Amino acid sequence: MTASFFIRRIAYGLLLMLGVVILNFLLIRLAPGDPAVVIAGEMGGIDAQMLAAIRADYGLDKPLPTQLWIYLSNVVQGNLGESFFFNQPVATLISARIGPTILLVLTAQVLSIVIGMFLGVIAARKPNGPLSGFVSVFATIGYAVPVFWTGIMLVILFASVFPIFPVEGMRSVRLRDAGPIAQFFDVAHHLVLPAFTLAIIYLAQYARLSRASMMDVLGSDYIRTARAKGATEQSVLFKHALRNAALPILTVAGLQFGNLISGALLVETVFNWPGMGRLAFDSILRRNYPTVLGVLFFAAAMVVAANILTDLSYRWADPRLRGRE
Amino acid sequence: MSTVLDVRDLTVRFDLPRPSMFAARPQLEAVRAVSFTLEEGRALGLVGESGSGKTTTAMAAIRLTEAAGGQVLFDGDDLLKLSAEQMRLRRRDVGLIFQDPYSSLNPRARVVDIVREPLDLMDIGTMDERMGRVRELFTLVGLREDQLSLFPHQFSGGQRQRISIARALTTNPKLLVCDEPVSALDVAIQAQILNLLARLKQELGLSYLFISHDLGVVRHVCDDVAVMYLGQIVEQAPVATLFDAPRHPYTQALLAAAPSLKRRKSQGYTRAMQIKGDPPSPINPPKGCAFAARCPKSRQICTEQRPTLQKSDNSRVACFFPA
Amino acid sequence: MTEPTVPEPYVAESPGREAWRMYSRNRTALFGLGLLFVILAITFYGSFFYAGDAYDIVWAPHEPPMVTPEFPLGTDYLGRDIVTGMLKGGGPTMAVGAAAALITMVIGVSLGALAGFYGGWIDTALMRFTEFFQVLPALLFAMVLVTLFSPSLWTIAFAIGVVSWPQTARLTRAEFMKIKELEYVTAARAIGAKNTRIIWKVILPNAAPPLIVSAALTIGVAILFEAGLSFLGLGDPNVMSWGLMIGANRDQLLDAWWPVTFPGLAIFLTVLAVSLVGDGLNDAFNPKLRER
Amino acid sequence: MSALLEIEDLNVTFNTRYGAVTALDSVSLHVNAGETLGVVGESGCGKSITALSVMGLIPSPPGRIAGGSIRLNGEELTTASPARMRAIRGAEAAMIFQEPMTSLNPVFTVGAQIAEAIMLHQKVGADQAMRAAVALLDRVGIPSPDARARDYPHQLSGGMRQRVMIAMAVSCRPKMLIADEPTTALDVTVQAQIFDLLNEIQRDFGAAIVLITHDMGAIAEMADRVAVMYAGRVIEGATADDVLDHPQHPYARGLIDCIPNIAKGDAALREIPGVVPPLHLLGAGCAFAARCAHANNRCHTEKPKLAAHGHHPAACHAVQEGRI
Repeated sequence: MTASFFIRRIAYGLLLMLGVVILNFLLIRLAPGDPAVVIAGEMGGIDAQMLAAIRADYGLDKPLPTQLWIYLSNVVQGNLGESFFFNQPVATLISARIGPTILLVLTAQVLSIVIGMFLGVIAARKPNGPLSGFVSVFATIGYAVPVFWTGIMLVILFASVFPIFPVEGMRSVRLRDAGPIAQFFDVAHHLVLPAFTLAIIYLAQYARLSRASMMDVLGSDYIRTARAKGATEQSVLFKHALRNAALPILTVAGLQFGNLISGALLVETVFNWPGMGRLAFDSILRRNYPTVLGVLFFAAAMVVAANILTDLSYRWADPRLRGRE
Repeated sequence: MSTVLDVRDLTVRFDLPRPSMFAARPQLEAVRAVSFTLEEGRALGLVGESGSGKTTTAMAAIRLTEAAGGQVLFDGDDLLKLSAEQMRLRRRDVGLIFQDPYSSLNPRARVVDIVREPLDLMDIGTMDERMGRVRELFTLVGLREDQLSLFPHQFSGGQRQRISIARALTTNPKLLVCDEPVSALDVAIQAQILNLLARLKQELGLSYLFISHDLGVVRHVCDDVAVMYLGQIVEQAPVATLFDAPRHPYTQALLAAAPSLKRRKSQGYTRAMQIKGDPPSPINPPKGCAFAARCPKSRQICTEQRPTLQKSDNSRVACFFPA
Repeated sequence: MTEPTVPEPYVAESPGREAWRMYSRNRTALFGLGLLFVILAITFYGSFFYAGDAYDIVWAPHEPPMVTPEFPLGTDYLGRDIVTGMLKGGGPTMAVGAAAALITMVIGVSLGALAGFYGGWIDTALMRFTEFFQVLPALLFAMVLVTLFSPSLWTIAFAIGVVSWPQTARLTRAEFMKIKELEYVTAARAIGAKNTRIIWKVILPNAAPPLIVSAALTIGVAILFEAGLSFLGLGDPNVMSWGLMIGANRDQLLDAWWPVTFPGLAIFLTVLAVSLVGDGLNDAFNPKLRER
Repeated sequence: MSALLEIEDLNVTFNTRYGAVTALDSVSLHVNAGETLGVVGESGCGKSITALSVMGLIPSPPGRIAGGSIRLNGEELTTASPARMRAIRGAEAAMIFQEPMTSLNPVFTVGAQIAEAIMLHQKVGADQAMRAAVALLDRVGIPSPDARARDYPHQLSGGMRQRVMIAMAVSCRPKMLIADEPTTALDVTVQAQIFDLLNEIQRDFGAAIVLITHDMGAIAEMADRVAVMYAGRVIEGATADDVLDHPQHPYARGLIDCIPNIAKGDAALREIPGVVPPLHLLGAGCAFAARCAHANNRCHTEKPKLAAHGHHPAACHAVQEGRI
């Protein structure tokens, strides 16, 4: 049952990705101006010969369906186009930068869920206590602060006032030839500020959400049943309530993943983190569309993968869903 | 005495989610070829446990649930064959009262508008006439005119049910469909509403299709009773006959299960008839009699063939071995 | 025989009035509303008093705040006055936010209502469409749209609307699906109401509270979006906005903290005000809290 | 012989937006070992609060036991430590609830939930507890208990779930079982099964049962003695036969006469006019006075005490003055 669910879920994911490719194609066609120029990128140093080559490559003289077909078959073969500025295939360009983005996004996700739920659960025990108040205030503030501005404030703070964390890049130049352990700690050291900046918004939201969800669960009939059979407070809280309270967090975490990637884009720009976000930013400034659309493609793929994982973990956590398709 | 409602072979199916991507969409037969008639001025009770299809039957009969087959003759027309607009206009002749007094009134509308709305929708009378009718109805169901402009949440459960009744009567319908009208109310309030319904039936000559799981309520309100089990009528009879001499084993079990003030623990009361288990799932109904698996009288034929309703005198029963 | 109701409120309090009564009891929510009015008043009237152009170079670059009385918040890397920028930049920021929220609500509520009310294949098709849009990281997609169609206030508002409607659609759909099962909807059908009437007059008013809350929060999100786009250099280059100020000055942020700090603070306070109002509305509409 | 459970002058208050309201007002009850006490009344009369007070499960805040005593087997519960209450709950006093659909934790198997109750009070291993759980499922009449123990609550019908709740409640052989409207959410044939099961359990385990219900019919079939509650007070208490055949308090009379009975037909039902007053609007007098045909000035100003006068104890001035 679950295996077939998994297969169907992946098939659906691939369908969504096909949609993204078609959307990319449509965006190029819909953009004002000559699609060949759009593909080449305005800063790509275009000449007539190059444009002609692009027209031939993408079949731009052929009817639209044929063009779509050519575009699709290119993508299926892993060809997302050429970045004329970097003089590299877009796929190569992105694959070099997707790792740091995944590292940043996953670290932020784990941080925000773990710390957020911890705060929320503790706050739920005393709905009118000081921690509950703090969680609400923190969540409201975390929601309202622009993520890039938090990053900038942290850069100012840690660059000049407390220079204990690096505010730029992912690795130190002087450790380029160091051993793997030193490198690991170096990356972790660089990761602190970007990951924290990104995590803080979601951390606040998860804290508030898990507080609400926990309070909801603590008022439910089966918690009363657990108490009626003499369960201890710890068991009530962490065994009976937590797993049920985590379900809405899981849902939201899945839905937020796209926003997390959006946030990563801004954070990477602020901290010069060498990921897809920086690439997208650089490419957009140079009007380098194939790269930008390639980033959109890969980012969408990450969201699709995250959604599949969310669905699977949800089915694991909630037995009520297991029998269903 | 003329027939108000004549339901023939009414069938309702619901689509269920597909078990896998390529499987056929399974269907649940909630109502299976149900037939009954309702005479003018009488109240027919549909009795059964949850999942027996009693509400679905009534809703399909007045086209609030889509029927998969059958006929519903009402005033010379087959309701199931009317166009959507014809059906909409016909709704003035059928009133409907719901179970839950808290969710059956739009919380964002004033009660005066709620009770007047049927006249607005059917475009009956002038605004003054409509308001006059609303005041008249308020008095009829025991509400006061100074409550007209209040919102539903400002009323108690019993009063809300009175508002529902007023709304159902606004367009002078011949037929009132009552879907468990008192089961959400406290017993003391139940009595108020049941007495009101009894009075209205007599004063206005209404016919009721009355759905309830409570045998006591049905005995009090209805003239005839149809007992439903798994989407079918298993027994139908005038109320006294059914309660005093039930013939279907399921009817007997229902009567044995219903608590009564006369059965006392102090007198060493033990239940005459105890049936086991839960009703079978309507998704895969058994081949034979639906009640066979729980029936103390079940024999081989009961699991192999489905009994049909057999008429005798003015009652019907679907059982191979009726009492 | 009539029942005396207890307690008997003979005054009919309409749901809207009741919501306001609940809202006005909530101090944080009132604070948010006040803050919002103050911000609106300052940006609206302030731009009259500060007649200058936010793009004008008026002083030496990187003048720190509280040094020269004419420039209480200092100047930026080109020597433009930050107060002027803040006053002139607020309007466009909020206008784009409001316009984008409007677009979001219109698309989201219509699609969600259709899907939730009709169900069946309409629902399936619309939800697939919604899921597709949710797969695209919103900011990235908005960036693509804005670059392809060249940045202006309108394209930005449009892009933000196009990328943020799915959540509203889901919420609307969920509300519609929940409400359409309630008995008062069946009651409306039973007295002969048509679908359009049921959608507009019965379900939508009852679904309104969460949608109003979501609209308030969407304005906040849209303002953050606009700021993010402007910060990335994708704002309307001809219109000063808070995000633009941060983006323009961020390369020099280690030399001068003030040109990036104050506009960010303004964005923060605006979004804070809007979301406090949203939270307040949420509590005001919540029947559970009403009984306390 | 002293009673198994004795509740004396119990007062429970709740903080609401109307200030502190009295949910229970000098409630006194007793339950003897092995008998069934029916507690009957309309919704909001304080039946469930009484039960939750005994179990120490009053949601606090906003609720609070403001006075009185609850003694189980002579042990005072209102002052017992939380650890002591945990040891009592599930072992000496157990409870089953109205909604079998929501009373079981959806993410654990029913076997695990019963086994947990066993392990909380008995020094047994997980395997042994699970075997005991399966035996209990068998005892409460669940077919193929081995397989059902591995099911999650949503896979069982309402009646099965209530059987699981009963199995869990009796897992440590409590002396007292509180059943709070255990069949309200169930169909009538299933309700009959559950009632019969409760009676069997009582015979086999010797437990005293407190059955909370709004259904006078259930009282007739199940209860040895009855306490009728109204607006947070016990207004009448006696054997089931006495109350059913000779109700004293006008409310109790009304409650019995307003029930449409399967055994009788056409007669118009007796109505009790009006509704139960909300607790924050209770005045100084009898809470039922406003709905009562026999109320006089004294009824509106002075609360009647539960005192024997005539047939059996009822809290009514009119009865005590011999006016009815």
